[in-house]
Amino acid sequence: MAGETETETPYTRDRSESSGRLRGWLNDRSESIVLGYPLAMLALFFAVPLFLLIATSFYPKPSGEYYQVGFTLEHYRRLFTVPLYFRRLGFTVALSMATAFGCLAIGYPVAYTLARMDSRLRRRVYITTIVSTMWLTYIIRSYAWTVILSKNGVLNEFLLTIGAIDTALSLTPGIWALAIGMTYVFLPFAILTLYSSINNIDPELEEASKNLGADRFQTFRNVTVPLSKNGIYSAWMLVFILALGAYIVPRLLGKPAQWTLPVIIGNQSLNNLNVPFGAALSIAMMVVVIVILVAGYELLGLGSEEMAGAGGGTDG
Amino acid sequence: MPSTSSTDRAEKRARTTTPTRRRFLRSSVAAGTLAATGLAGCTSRIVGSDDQSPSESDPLKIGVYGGVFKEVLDGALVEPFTEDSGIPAQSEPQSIGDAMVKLKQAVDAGEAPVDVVVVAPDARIRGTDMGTWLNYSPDDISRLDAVIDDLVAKGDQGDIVGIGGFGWSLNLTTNTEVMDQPLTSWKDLWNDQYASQLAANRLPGDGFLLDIAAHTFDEFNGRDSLRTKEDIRAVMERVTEVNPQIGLWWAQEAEAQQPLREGNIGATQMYNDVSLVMKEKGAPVETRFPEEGGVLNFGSWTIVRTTNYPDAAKQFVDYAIRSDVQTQITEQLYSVPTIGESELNLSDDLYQKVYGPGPEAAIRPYNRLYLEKEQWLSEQWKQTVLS
Amino acid sequence: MSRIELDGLTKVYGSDVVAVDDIDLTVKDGEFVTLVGPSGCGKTTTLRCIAGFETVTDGRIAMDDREITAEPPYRRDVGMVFQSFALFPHMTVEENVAYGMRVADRDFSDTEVDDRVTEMLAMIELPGIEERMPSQLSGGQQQRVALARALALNPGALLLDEPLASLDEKLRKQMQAELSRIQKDLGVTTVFVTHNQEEAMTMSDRIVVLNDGEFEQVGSPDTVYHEPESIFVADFIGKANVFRGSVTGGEEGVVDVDTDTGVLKATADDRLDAGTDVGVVVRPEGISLERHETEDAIGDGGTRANVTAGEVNLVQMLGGTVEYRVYTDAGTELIVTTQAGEQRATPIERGDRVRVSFAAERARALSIESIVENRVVDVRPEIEAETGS
Amino acid sequence: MGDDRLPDGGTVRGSDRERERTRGGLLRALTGGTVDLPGSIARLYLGACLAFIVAPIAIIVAISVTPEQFLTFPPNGFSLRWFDEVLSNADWQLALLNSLVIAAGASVIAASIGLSLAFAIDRYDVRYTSFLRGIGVLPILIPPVIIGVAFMSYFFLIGISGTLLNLVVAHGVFYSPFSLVLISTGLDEMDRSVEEAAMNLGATQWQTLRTVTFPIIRSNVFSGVLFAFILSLNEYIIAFLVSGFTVTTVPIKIFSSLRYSYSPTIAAISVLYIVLTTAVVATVEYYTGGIWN
Repeated sequence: MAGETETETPYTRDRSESSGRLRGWLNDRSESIVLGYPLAMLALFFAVPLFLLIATSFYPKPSGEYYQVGFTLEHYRRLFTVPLYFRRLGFTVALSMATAFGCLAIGYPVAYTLARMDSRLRRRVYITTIVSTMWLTYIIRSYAWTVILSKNGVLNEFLLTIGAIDTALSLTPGIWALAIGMTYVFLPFAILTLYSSINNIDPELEEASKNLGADRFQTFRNVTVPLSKNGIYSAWMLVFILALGAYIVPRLLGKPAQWTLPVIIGNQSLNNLNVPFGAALSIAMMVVVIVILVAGYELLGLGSEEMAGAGGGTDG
Repeated sequence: MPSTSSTDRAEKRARTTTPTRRRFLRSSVAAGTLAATGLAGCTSRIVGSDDQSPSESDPLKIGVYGGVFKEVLDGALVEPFTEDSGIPAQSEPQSIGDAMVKLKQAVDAGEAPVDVVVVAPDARIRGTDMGTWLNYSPDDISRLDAVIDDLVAKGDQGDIVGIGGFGWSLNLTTNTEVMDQPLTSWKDLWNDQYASQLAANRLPGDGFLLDIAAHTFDEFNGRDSLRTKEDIRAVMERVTEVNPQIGLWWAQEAEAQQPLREGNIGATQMYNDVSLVMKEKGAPVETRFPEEGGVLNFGSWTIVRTTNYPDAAKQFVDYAIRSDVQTQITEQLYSVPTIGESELNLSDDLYQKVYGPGPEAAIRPYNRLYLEKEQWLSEQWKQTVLS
Repeated sequence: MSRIELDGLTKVYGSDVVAVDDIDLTVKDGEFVTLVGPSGCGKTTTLRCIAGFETVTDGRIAMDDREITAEPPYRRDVGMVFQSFALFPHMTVEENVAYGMRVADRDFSDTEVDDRVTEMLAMIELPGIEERMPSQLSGGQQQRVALARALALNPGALLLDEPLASLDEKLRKQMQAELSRIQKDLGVTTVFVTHNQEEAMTMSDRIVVLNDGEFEQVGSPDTVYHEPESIFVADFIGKANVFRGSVTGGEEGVVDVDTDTGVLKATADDRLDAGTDVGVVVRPEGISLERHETEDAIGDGGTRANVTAGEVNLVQMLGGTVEYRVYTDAGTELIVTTQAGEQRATPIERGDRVRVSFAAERARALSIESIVENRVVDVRPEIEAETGS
Repeated sequence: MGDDRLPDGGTVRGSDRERERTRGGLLRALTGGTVDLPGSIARLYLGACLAFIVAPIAIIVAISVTPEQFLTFPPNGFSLRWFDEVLSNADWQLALLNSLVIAAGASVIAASIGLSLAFAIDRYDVRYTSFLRGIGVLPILIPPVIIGVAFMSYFFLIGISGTLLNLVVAHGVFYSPFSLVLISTGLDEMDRSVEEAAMNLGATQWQTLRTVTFPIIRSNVFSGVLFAFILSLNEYIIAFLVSGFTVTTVPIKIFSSLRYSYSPTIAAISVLYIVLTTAVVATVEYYTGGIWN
């Protein structure tokens, strides 16, 4: 057999250095390009603006005027001394977390079912539907929910008809409308993220688990969920972050007491032209969020896995 | 013309604040970005070019509200202006209230994304303080005399900062399918029989609830009750009492219009012009000038300091106060005209609709208050009224 | 085919984790060499260094006379079969096998590619599965396709990274044979990594036993099995009974070792001084069992120097052999295997008293310094699991 | 199974899974491969979730055909005038075109940053991995309002303002963390030995990336592109701030008209978007043989 393969058609590799010059060049420099390009983009179009932002948060802002270059700790002092802002920050974080958990609770079963769906056509229809909701502007989606939740809305009419309530509930604007609206607009992000992740899990693993005597819930908890841990964290994090930045939905579906920090930041920056204070608020928010994300990362043990993975393929 | 010299200086300053360093940065970064994205945007206008006239490719840009507003202004003002003067002009729809940051930054950078913009009084005052607007001589506006006196905003030396373009009255508008009777008094906002049924603007400087309370209740003394923080606090205390009635705090008109139309709220503070348009389009709403007077404010045409076309811009402002233009805008938008009644050709009915009891009966808000004490006010407001 | 030379190969992870410590090895042209050792011994790292997936910390790697130490993986002429098979899940079998030809700098015509794929699938005896996706294949099929893929371009050497580890027992046996056949047919130089000593024994020309990044022993399967140079090797390759003790004396390559079981005579390669701690290693098949019906004298001298008594705990039929577990009176457990065909008058059964003996030639005394814990008998758990089922 | 059965540390992540795959295969054969997942409660829950997703769409479709000048539900008739308005009005067309061009450009930038950074973090023996990851995720942690102001100041400083390019870059950088996170997740979850297999078979790094890695993490990459695209399309505040006054996108146009109520054109645009999405997703699925499979 060996002789046969070596006679006429030599199925061997050509080891000569004939590769295209550009390709060779790219390969030689791939590391610096792959790392250099994103870093350059981020440095140029993010680090510098961020630095400006940080600097701005120390600029004085006289009443009625625009900010001036200078140095003051006034904005940070205000941030820490007026309880309003930290209260709002707390509310924003809590709302965003709740939204993220809500999206996981609703999104996981949906994503799971999609990933385990036998019919390709049905899966495509469902996914397309879910994706298409993302294309609706936040304004119109918020409006759709006011149609459903308002006093003369669809939900109230339904509840009144079946006699579940006597008088119409006033749901919007309000905390429930806000929670529902936030969950709604960010749910597709969770579903798609989770779907990609669950799809990578071999269904046979679950069957193996069941075969070993685990019931459906145990399988789910012990096999499926741990294996999609990365996906769960990613989905949670994406929704959490998106929810933190939400501006339109809280404005349209929440009461003033439920407006999130970005609404206040927007108000400070756009209406009061107090960009430095807006910047200070943003930086405070950023710090809190980073702490939460890092804590979550560590808590889920993703950090330690990362450490192990960093060694690459060692067997030592 | 001694009064124009300061203007000229300002213009010159604006045009020469483009040091080479920035040029360098500009070109290198732009080149890098272009290379990185492979996408070419339209080039920005670079200040420093010779003063020339607006062209088809670079028309005079007019910043206005969008939607119906822009449609009407295009038909009644911008297009006729171009026809009349031969100067190409184009309206740019903007959320003007939010745009001051942008304008300020642009002007500081020596650029003029728009040349003329219509702004509410608070923004006009703010822009004046920040040096956003072009100050120019009253002699440049031929029809100045027609404008109601206090609607011409002037600088320290008598030069012009802004000229009233049209006004709006903040009234009470009621969904008559929900409520038997339209609300007719600001006091109704304090009436607890309307628990959660009403709506109001959430921004102190847009809803003017402080002005309204100070003019409505006998214990206060109009604008004089809004001079000191202590007095303001007392008024605010009173304003806080509207909270049980307010089921919806809105920031932009449209946010209140839908719930009002659908009866999710019974009545709201609402602009007279917007309400009349709503009614005309079939919404079951009635608007009333409250007994105590609607809150009357005017939008001013202001010229952006860094404009390349100050002359064309002034011509445009002059055109905007022509009586036929004012009449048309009033007819179509139900806004309040800014030139004297004698100059206009309004039907009695229309006059009645837009003026109600007349400008003298209106509450003229203390606009400056909302700027001078804005931080304190916004914090107090969020902590008391909106809590 | 090619010769592989490792010269002082060293791989250090981070600053102080030494995975491979200064090893020298020459794999001859067409030779089948197996690297065997426990997890973390450095065998996979060695293989990955040869494939180019790890940057070598020190030393050099050469194929024939060409140094490839710094070559990227894609310029090395080695085919590799991965533990997970690493079939491209988004490609058909044909695309998988043809991949090397498709990405090669030189152009293969479609006919050439088709022919080669057909040829390779014939070689692995899975003709006609070109259009299947990897997910539609069984583990054994995937394994063979991975092999076909690795060999499609006639590499100078074949690297096998525990390719059989994920197969079930029966399939594994089958694939061992298959792999050996193909390797011999093609005469391809092969480096095989496994932690399964049995695989190493059955398939290799030479075995390299690694421990902690260093070579413990290199030699033919027979040498390594019968003449282990360390307790570790004895322990790792095959089953072994180990009696701990210390040397009390001896002569002519035979030493006396004082153990819990008494003084045992064992062969020793090196001169072991009196007092040295040693382990006496006896393979299970080196021990004889006799039913111990009477309490007659233990030890009849001569070759049967090493005798003790105990009770049979377990009897297992393992196809051709029978395995006994004997709990000796001295308190240790021994494994003893005998040929199944070795008929006795009355079979030895569980609970029987037996006499256990082995010749000094079958016992090797090895210095114990490398053994830390007192594992008297090490039964590889996997073997237990496999044979027990 | 004892410790010895664990994969040699040197083998790739996922090898465990691969091993399980074989076992599972046998088990699957034994059990007849039935998937008995959603019980009736699960099915009910799922139905409720889908209703939750679909209900608002139904409402929007309904209100898009209202003959009235306001958003009205239920609609008092049927009219396509608002579709006509969107499709025939040059301003809307321009806004729509701008939005799509910006979203396309931004998603390309976001994906390219996310992809290359995810690879750099994952692939190379880069120190400071978590630092890089942190840097990569940072942009999205700043509230849009304020990053918008920062971008605006910066663009004025470097002298590019009021162009589509501003928005493309701003959105591209701002939404790049989504690509990064999604692609990193994909890389974490994929069996890395296939890449080594490809290189072992003679593929250069670039070929490996193109023919093996990318196809495998395609749904992650595509999700990242899609997220950036959609978020950019919907984004108001950054766009508003960096657009100068001259570039109008759909959200800017909607916001600028808020004084005179929500026009049903918004609903019409939304429905057009839905149609467009369906078409795009269907086409992409058709030509790629399934993004989400």
